[in-house]
Amino acid sequence: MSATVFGLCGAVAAGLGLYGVITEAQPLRKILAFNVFGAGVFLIFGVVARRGAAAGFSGDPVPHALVITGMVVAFAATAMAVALLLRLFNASGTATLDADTTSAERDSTDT
Amino acid sequence: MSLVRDIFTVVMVAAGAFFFLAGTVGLLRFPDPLTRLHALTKADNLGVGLIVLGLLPRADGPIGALKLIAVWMFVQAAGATVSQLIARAARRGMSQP
Amino acid sequence: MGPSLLVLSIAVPIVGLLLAFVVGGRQVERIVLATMPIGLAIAVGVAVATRQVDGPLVYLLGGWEPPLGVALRADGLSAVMMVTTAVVMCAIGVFARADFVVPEGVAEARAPFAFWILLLAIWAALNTVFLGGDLFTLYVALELLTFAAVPLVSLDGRAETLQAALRYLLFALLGSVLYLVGTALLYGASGTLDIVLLSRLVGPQPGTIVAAALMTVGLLAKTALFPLHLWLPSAHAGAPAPASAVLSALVVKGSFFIAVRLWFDVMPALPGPSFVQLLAALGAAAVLFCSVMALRQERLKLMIAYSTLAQIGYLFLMFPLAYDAGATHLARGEAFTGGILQAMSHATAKAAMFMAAGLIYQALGHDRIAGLAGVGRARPVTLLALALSGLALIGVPPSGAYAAKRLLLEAASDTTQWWWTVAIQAGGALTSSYVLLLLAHAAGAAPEPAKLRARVPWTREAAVLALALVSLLLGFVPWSAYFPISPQALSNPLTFETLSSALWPILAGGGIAILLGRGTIPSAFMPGVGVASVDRMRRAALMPAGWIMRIDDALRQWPTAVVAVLVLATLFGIAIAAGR
Amino acid sequence: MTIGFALDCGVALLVVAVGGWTIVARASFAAVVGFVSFGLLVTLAWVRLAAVDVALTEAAIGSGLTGALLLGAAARLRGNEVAMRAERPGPALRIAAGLFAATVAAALAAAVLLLPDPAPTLAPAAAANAGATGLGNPVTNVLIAFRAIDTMLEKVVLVLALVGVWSLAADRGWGAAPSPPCAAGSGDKTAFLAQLLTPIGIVVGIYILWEGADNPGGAFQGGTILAAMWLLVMMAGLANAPAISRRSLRLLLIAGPGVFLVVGLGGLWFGAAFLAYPVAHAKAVILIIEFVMTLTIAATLALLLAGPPEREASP
Amino acid sequence: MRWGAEATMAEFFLASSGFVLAMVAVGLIRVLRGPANADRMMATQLFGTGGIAVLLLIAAAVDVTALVDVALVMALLAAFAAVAFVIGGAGSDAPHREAVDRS
Repeated sequence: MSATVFGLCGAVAAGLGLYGVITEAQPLRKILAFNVFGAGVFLIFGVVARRGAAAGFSGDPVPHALVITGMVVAFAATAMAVALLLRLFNASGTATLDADTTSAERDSTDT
Repeated sequence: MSLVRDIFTVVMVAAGAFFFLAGTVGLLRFPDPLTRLHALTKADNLGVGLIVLGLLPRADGPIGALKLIAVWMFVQAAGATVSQLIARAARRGMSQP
Repeated sequence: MGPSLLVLSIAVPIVGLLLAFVVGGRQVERIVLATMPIGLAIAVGVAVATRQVDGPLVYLLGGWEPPLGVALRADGLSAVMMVTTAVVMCAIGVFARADFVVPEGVAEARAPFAFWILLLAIWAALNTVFLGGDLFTLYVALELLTFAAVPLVSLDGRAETLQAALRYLLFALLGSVLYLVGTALLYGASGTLDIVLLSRLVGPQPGTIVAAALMTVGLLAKTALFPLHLWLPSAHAGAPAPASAVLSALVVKGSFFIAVRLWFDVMPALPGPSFVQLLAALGAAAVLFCSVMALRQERLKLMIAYSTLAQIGYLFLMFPLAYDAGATHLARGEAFTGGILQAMSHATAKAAMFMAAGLIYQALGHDRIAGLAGVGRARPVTLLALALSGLALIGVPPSGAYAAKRLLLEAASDTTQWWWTVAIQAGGALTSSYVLLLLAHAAGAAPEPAKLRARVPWTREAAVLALALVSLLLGFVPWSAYFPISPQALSNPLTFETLSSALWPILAGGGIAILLGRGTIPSAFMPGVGVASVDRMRRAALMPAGWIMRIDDALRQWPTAVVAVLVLATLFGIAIAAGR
Repeated sequence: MTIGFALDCGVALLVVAVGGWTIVARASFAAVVGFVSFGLLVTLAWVRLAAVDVALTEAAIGSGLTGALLLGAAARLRGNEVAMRAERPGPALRIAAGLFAATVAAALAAAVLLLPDPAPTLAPAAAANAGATGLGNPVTNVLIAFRAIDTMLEKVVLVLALVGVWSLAADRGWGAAPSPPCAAGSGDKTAFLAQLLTPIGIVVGIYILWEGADNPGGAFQGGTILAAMWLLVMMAGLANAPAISRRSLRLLLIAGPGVFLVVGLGGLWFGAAFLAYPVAHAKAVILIIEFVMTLTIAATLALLLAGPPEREASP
Repeated sequence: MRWGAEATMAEFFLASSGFVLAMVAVGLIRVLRGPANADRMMATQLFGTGGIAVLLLIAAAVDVTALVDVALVMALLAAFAAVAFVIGGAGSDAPHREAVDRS
């Protein structure tokens, strides 16, 4: 019962994150939105685990382990994205994803 | 014995919760960041302190009690230092909207 | 011995990369190059071993049985993909030595250090993808692949490659998270993520359908199937040549492979006819749009990158052809074999092509297609390699692409889906068009001899040529040993009939190239008659091409692309549900 | 359990509200601060889901390190913000985005509601096989034994992420030390905090690692705490980041996956299986792996946050 | 009888944790809205105290001592995140910003 509440919460958080991934203009905000999305997905794992409580365990340990692995990977991805973003910002003065590559090339030859 | 212990716990936890209420009221009512910070840190730190105190008799042996005290000390140390940092940042005028 | 090879195929590249990381300096390259032949031997060993046993080779990691533990499994499919990967890796390794040297006077340099380590990491990740028997292990492998691939894009540190890398990383992450949701739901429904166990448990429950739709779209985003391709052209075109080769040839195949596993092994009975048609429709759209885009590119590397997109589309044509309408499930048969062969031959041909492009860039100092004239005289072997890889890509017998096409066409006529016959033939013609356009420019005589920038060690050209030849000769391999097809299905690729039938798409491609190709075609290649009428037709043909370019531009905007991801997820869900 | 259920609903609502706020907030800085709070709320959600191991991880990583990483980035990117506001997609696209994001959320919610009952679970299998490792924490068992391959690959992912971050260095900066933001001028308060927190933090980190054998905790959570402490020391200006060309550092960074591989290949060599532990000494071997992994994780995470090498190499 | 008292205590702890959580939530809304960034920073402070109180109370309610460890980690890393904030906002990243201003 209460596990399901968090499942719904996870689904909504995932939806919110997805919305942010699309509409945020700043890459940093996109990265943030990804993390919200990811947190929602992990919560769905959490519900699956909680519902599988058995054998004296308060939850199925396998999804818990998967989530922990997933969190590490998500952190590594965030770190790499942030590093790329900062480097891009230092190199070009702006940090955007949607300038056309050809125009970006033109810019870099101009300066 | 356990009744006395439980009453002590209830009183302390309730008092702690009250300080959280006070802190939040202060946060809502005070006019500028510095006073808000003041209200928040004082009240909340007291709140945690009282709750820890209330939970101590129920702690799981000496190690459990030690952990609880450690949590409280962390909150104290970190809270005091962090709020000083925040206050300085506020004074420096990092207040873009 | 056989099963242990599965573990070693993953462990050896990892040991190599960790060693290289610690030792550093000039030893990085040596350690990686020393690992490569071992990896190749292991892959060949796995391929031999899979033929000797009935069913897949299985290795239980730590001795734990699924569902609690994780198994590695190698079937014919994994084996051939492993060997392909190993061959391409070795060629790239030989080729890249000259690009990534540590300059004199420093102990260690950034680009070589990163490149060699990431190259081995890609290998380890791909082997895990090919062997992993558990959907979550495949997720970790996919992430490993992404983390190794993204930094390769921005090795030169220019702003636009950094941007391309960031876009690639974020879009790939979106794909991974969508895939991850699917695994959560599948675990919730079945209590296991093991492929074999799962295949017995999945049914058309709502949760499974949602999971399938989200996982599929996530994998397609990572594979860059049109219209989810925003990240690929800039990423693949901006990377250094050996990196482009590995990205285009191998990395996108990783997520494609998992999609194949998912649909053919985990849930073959789940897709309905509408889902498979939808998937192939996306593929056909990719072939059309991205081939036209390839024709309209100014730069060689961008043309090749768009060609990759078109070829990725081609891979997805196998789904409706492999769909057994009677039994309502996807079956491993001729069409399946054709699709995998196509993936392998594209891997080899495209790696060769990107590396040839790298040699050309090095020779001329630019890669503008219009300025390629004269490169043939200056670098005949490079041009030969480019031509051979182009022919292999087109599917001239006896190339792997030819065999693939033959199998796919046969399946299309067997299942009476004439429209996919048209799509396959059109795909061949479109491929020929940009390859011919490219070769016409490169083979043209220059007004003055091209100025060469640098000498090229012969090993580089040899590596490219060898890879192109591998792709061109793939049709001779007895594939029936690894795939469930009859030995006769691919007999004798070099008859007069097959050769002449291969000619038609090339001729059609020539016509398309003349109509749509960017810039003026060297006049020697124009038919002498009716230049004016060709001009008029060209103007008419360029209008839809302009539309295609504009659509492509719009689709390569981030918000549009991500909305497209969600639209496709919804469509997939509906199509799967409707198919029940 | 009605009070508990109400509490759950409250936590869930707050998670959604704060998560939504981080998406819609105008200022990036505010959004990032909101994200840190979001992480702490998600930690509470994990606590309510009785997943203490995950809660520890989320507290350490989700709000702690990720928060620090994003806060630092937001500060550096402040100049970017105004320029980017104009690039927000138009209303039509936003509506489409909202619509389809809502569709996906609804599909996920439906899938969650329709999960089978009784739920399939591997908990009994995990309990039945727990004896093979001698550890009492089932999650650690899964991570280190049953699904050890995932954990090993994940450690390789961390190394690769670090190679990726380093690859963003300038060519002449290669081999130098990264320069994380450092409180050079901002006084001794940070230094004081670092001096106070670090030793206790290290004790807590090791304690969490130690607990992980039989209780919630483990290498990853302990390593994260150690990483945070190291960063704190670096940020307070008490110690410099190490040069990335240092052999000892490199060794530390691969020790975790390295030991894992050595043990794994040892299992292969001595007949059992790759990543099978010697039956008699399973617990000892696992504890050694965990300890080494903790150190590697701490170093890797700290350096991931510290960014690419920047300073000129010191002679 | 003793069991009944324990159950009542558990409910009391849960209720108080809910109350503190509500206080934290209200405070959170206040500080996140700003206007100053210093206000927003107080969010970490708020969770550094309130969130930990909630956790300790839940730990007491469900009698899982390991949750105290979570509180410990949370306190430690909340402090760390706040330091990162202050240093990131006011520390030595100045050269980066100057470079941006020039361009």
